[in-house]
Amino acid sequence: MVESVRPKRKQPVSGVTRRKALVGLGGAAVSGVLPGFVRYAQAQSSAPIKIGFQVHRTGIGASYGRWYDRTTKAAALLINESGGINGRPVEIIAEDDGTDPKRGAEVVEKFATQHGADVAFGTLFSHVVIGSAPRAGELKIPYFVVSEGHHVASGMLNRYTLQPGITDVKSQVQSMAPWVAANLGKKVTMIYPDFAFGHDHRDYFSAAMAAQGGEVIGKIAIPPTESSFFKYFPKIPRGTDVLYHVMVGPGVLTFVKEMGEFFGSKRPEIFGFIDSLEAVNINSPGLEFLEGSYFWEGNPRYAQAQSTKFDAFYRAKVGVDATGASVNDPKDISTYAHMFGCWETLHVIKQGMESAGYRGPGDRAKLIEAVESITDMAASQAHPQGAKLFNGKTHQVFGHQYISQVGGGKLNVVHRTAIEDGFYKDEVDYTSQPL
Amino acid sequence: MDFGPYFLLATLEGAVGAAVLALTALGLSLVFGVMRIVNVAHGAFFMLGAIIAWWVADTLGAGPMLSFLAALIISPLAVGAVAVLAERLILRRLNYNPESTIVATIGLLYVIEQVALMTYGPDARPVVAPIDFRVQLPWFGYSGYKLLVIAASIVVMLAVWWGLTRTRIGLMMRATQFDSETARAFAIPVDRVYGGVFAFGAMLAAIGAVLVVPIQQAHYLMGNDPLLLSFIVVIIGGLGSLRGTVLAAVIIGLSDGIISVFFSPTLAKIIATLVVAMILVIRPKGLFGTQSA
Amino acid sequence: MAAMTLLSTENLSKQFGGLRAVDSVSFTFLEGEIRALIGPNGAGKTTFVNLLSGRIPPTEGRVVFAGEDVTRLPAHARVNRGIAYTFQITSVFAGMSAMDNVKLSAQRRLSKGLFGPDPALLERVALSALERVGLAARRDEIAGNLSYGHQRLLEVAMGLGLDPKLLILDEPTQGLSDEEIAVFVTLVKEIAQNASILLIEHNMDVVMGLAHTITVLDRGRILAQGTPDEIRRNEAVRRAYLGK
Amino acid sequence: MRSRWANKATVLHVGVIAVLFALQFVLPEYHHVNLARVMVLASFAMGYNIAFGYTGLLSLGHAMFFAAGLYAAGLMAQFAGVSAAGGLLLGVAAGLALAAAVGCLALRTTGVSFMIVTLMFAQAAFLATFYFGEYTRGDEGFVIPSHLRHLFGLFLAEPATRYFVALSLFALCLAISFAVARSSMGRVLAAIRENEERTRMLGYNVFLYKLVALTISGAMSGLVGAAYGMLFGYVGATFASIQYSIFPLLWVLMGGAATVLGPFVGTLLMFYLVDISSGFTSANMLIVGLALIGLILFFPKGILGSLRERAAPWLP
Repeated sequence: MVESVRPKRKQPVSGVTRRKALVGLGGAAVSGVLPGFVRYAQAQSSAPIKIGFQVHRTGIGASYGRWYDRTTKAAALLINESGGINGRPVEIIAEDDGTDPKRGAEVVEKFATQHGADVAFGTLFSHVVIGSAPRAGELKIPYFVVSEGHHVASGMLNRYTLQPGITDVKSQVQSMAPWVAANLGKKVTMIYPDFAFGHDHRDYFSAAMAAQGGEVIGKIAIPPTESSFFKYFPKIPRGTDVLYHVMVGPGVLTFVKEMGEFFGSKRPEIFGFIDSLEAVNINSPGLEFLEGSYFWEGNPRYAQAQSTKFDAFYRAKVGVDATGASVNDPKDISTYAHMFGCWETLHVIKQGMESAGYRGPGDRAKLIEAVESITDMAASQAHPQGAKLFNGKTHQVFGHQYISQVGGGKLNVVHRTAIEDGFYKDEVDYTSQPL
Repeated sequence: MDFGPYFLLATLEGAVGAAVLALTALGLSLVFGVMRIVNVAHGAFFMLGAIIAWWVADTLGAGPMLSFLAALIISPLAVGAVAVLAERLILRRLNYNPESTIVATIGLLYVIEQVALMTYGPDARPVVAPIDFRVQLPWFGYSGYKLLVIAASIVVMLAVWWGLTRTRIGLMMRATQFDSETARAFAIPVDRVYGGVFAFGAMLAAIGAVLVVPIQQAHYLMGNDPLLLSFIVVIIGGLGSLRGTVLAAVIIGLSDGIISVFFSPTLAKIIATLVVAMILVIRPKGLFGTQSA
Repeated sequence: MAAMTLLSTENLSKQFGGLRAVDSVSFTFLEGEIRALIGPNGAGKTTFVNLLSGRIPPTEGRVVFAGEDVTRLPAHARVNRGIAYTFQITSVFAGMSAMDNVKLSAQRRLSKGLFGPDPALLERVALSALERVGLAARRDEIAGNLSYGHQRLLEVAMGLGLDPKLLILDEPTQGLSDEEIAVFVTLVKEIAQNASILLIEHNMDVVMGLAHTITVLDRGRILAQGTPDEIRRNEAVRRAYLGK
Repeated sequence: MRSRWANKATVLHVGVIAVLFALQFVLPEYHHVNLARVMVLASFAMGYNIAFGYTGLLSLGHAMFFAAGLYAAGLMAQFAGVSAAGGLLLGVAAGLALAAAVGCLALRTTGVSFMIVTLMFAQAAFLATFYFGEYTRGDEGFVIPSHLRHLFGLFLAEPATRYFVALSLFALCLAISFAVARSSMGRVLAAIRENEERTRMLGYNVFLYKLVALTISGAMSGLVGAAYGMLFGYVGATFASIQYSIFPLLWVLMGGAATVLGPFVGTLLMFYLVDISSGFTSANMLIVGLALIGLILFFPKGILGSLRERAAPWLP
């Protein structure tokens, strides 16, 4: 089925222009002197498929970066063990983006022009994605992001940027509203960071709640750089049934603890997004107050009775135990709700490359078209989080979401949304843009 | 919540912030005042204090009170040792040139942050508070530990004040601050005073960090905000005025809490920031400054 | 030809906290004069000239220069009107060449509107100022590397570069050797042909040799005023100052 | 002697521009774009150098001037369809206006107080990008539509065009720095840096000179901010953060404060230090940190500053 072409001799993918010849000359002249000037051979059919992996190793995203890294390596290993892509091994070229949009763009450039990577992939934080995407589009290198931001589907980016591995925030938030309204209460107060990400939560959840006959009665935006939250709690209006919280950054433990100190035993229902507690043990001192509260999870951290064999397989391969911690260190908690996106995205890249008959950077446009034509993804080893539906026009995938309740020191899934719960009207048709 | 209790709550929160800020800023103020250098790595010392506190508590595994007390002793000492090393190996060789010191301490900041990331990791980790006591007021509950932080900070500051005004070492420090050339002429070992001041400043930051870690968790990037706030406090208070530093910390801590009552949070931060800037515009030497910058 | 009043003060006072450093001084200074201002340490001499040059604002009183009330003018504007001040503690720009130091003093008045001065003209003017103080050969030396005496001369050259109507010299001979002082005295006499000079000086030989008139300050007030001979004979001055 | 120095310096700077022009034909694609970026960032550093290096105004708020240009160009593109030429002009205007306004207030202070006041204003500007998140999308930022990234019909995302525009910007800022350093005004600025009071007593309105220097510096920063947005297509709050106030200070100090080419040398060095070290280790900040400490120990006045002191006194 997979056609493997292995020409015997090197051949440049595109024609050699005068400039490129000069470039090569200059490159050769300096490559011996400067380590940064090493010229990489053009991709050829016998060589590995190079996947540039933009990773948050330093900066505020480092907790996520570590686990994105592990998941990606595990997925690449699995793909290579089972024959690679089009018979060629996958090589992951990882580089730190410092969780910074400027450096992120530079790293994408480096993948495209220095390493001769076939595709770029990886990063989580939206500002890094948005800072890098224009460069990916200009360099015409497919850029697969695992960010859960709405930036891809909103139409802000370009045809070369895709998010096939994780549902976007608009869809996530919208699919939570019916359950929250039906089970927790209709009057919601939202506490969110005064970031674009927080504003997305505010806007999409408010709209979705209104559609359910509910109402968001309090909107409390926490400024960036805040490290103490107690003084904001009095702004929570009386009559709040549900407190909806989404925080990003290391301040979350403080947030929860102070919430506990503020409310004591008389608390409203609490519903939160796990984002802030990724890589944090739910049994950490100070988090006792979360007992009985609810969380959105992209993928349930604790193995559930109803978990699939695919999930078990995925856990084993990445090295995560049934509590979501590293098998080597039970104190090392994964970012389980998000990192599956890396695993699944790599498998989508594989699927796309194989159906496009991808041979090298000259086939990047074909790869984009091949991925755009994907629709259904069945739950499988390649998609352990569950079945998904990819929208080729908006470049965004839609999947199931989970709601878990904290109980007995675990997160127990109480609801799984239908994929359709997260659908919304297309806001862009990237396929109409030129490749 | 009614206005009165809300105001009380904001004031309490402001006071806790001020207590920690005052300690950190006091450390910076000493370094700034005596050595006339901008130590960009001061926040990194703060962070280092917090993660060492976590490490001590985690390694000891004793009860919360014992672990906390051990951290309160070990962490400042360790941070002070790092500071002495930095002072000897780097700052002294730069002859405390103000501009070179900025670059060198930025470098130091990067090194400390990266080492923290590689050893401690990117996650935020909590230390259990030594006392678990919630004060239930008629309108809201409040952490007993936070009240303890305020008290502890006052005790440390009184001790520093006593040390500076009533001991020989304090006298040498003040003499050096006043005029290092003359101090040298009076056989004060200025080099050693500099080393001591730099270490002591770092230790004060570390004490502030140990106090804050049960409230805020240790994280490798946690030093940036204390650094900025400390700078602001030192300048607003007036360079060289310890009393001014402490008062400015109280003013800034409290106003941060109280302004948040009246405005939306981010707007409150913008306003508070501009107010501080305007204070300096109107009083360029700070509220209690005698020396010019 | 009757001498015109160049500078006068009325009840000029400066209060520092509880100290009245300058106390209701009314003072008249004629065009073409070399005036020495003397007095014991702490008499308020430097404070007084700082009030004249505008470095500090007065608590009370007025300063009139060339018929214009300059009391409210900032220092730099007074310099532009012709009051030049050379510092008691040498403060040439140590990192620049001697030439650049003098150019700095001259270029503002030679500039027209937004444009800088004509470089050739500026060069000429600066060089002639350096020549007058005898530093032309050291034009390219970095000022900070010059000897102390030369730095003082450079200060004077900068004063000349300003082409002032009134040149205030604050203890110009302090720290100079006898030969250097002799050179200096000649120089001041020469300068006085084009500008009026107000001299604060401790060295009585210099004062007596140069000044047409001497004003004696004591505790912020004018104690006496007169020719060198009159001052030398003045009992009050002897008590307060010379007789120590 | 002077004029020979002047010629030597002119030849050097024209030569640098010529070499940078020639390099675009031989550089590998990756370094081609890197150099374009470095030239743009170095232009920002040169703008900073006017205030800090030449006038001695240690500002910790230049990110706000850069961001003013970036957002002026970006927001007007996003909401009013203004393309690159207009964007660049708006960038200059925004940087200039903000610097003049901030200068009027902040220049009442000196030394560390000035540092803190500029820091606070910049922090307020940074927070403002969040407060007006409805338009700016806060931290996330937004992409400038590519059809607006055209300058006189040239598409700025085209590598050769980008390089050329970056080089032009660089040459312009270099020329401004060179002119300021050489001008009689530059002499006054240097005098202010050395001894403010003495300069005042030579009849200069020190406040006004500082304001003009800061305004030029701010206008340059604004121009570069707008150019950065137009060349690389992204506008975000990161560029208004304290980090981007510290970077130009660091670049200038590394290369040599009050040297015309120092900002470029510092920016180039820091860029490749980060780039090369992060290619082989994730501990890149450790290497950068140690390199900074090492460099400043051996070159306390920055690379060109120390060179000027030791070997080449003619360097402007």
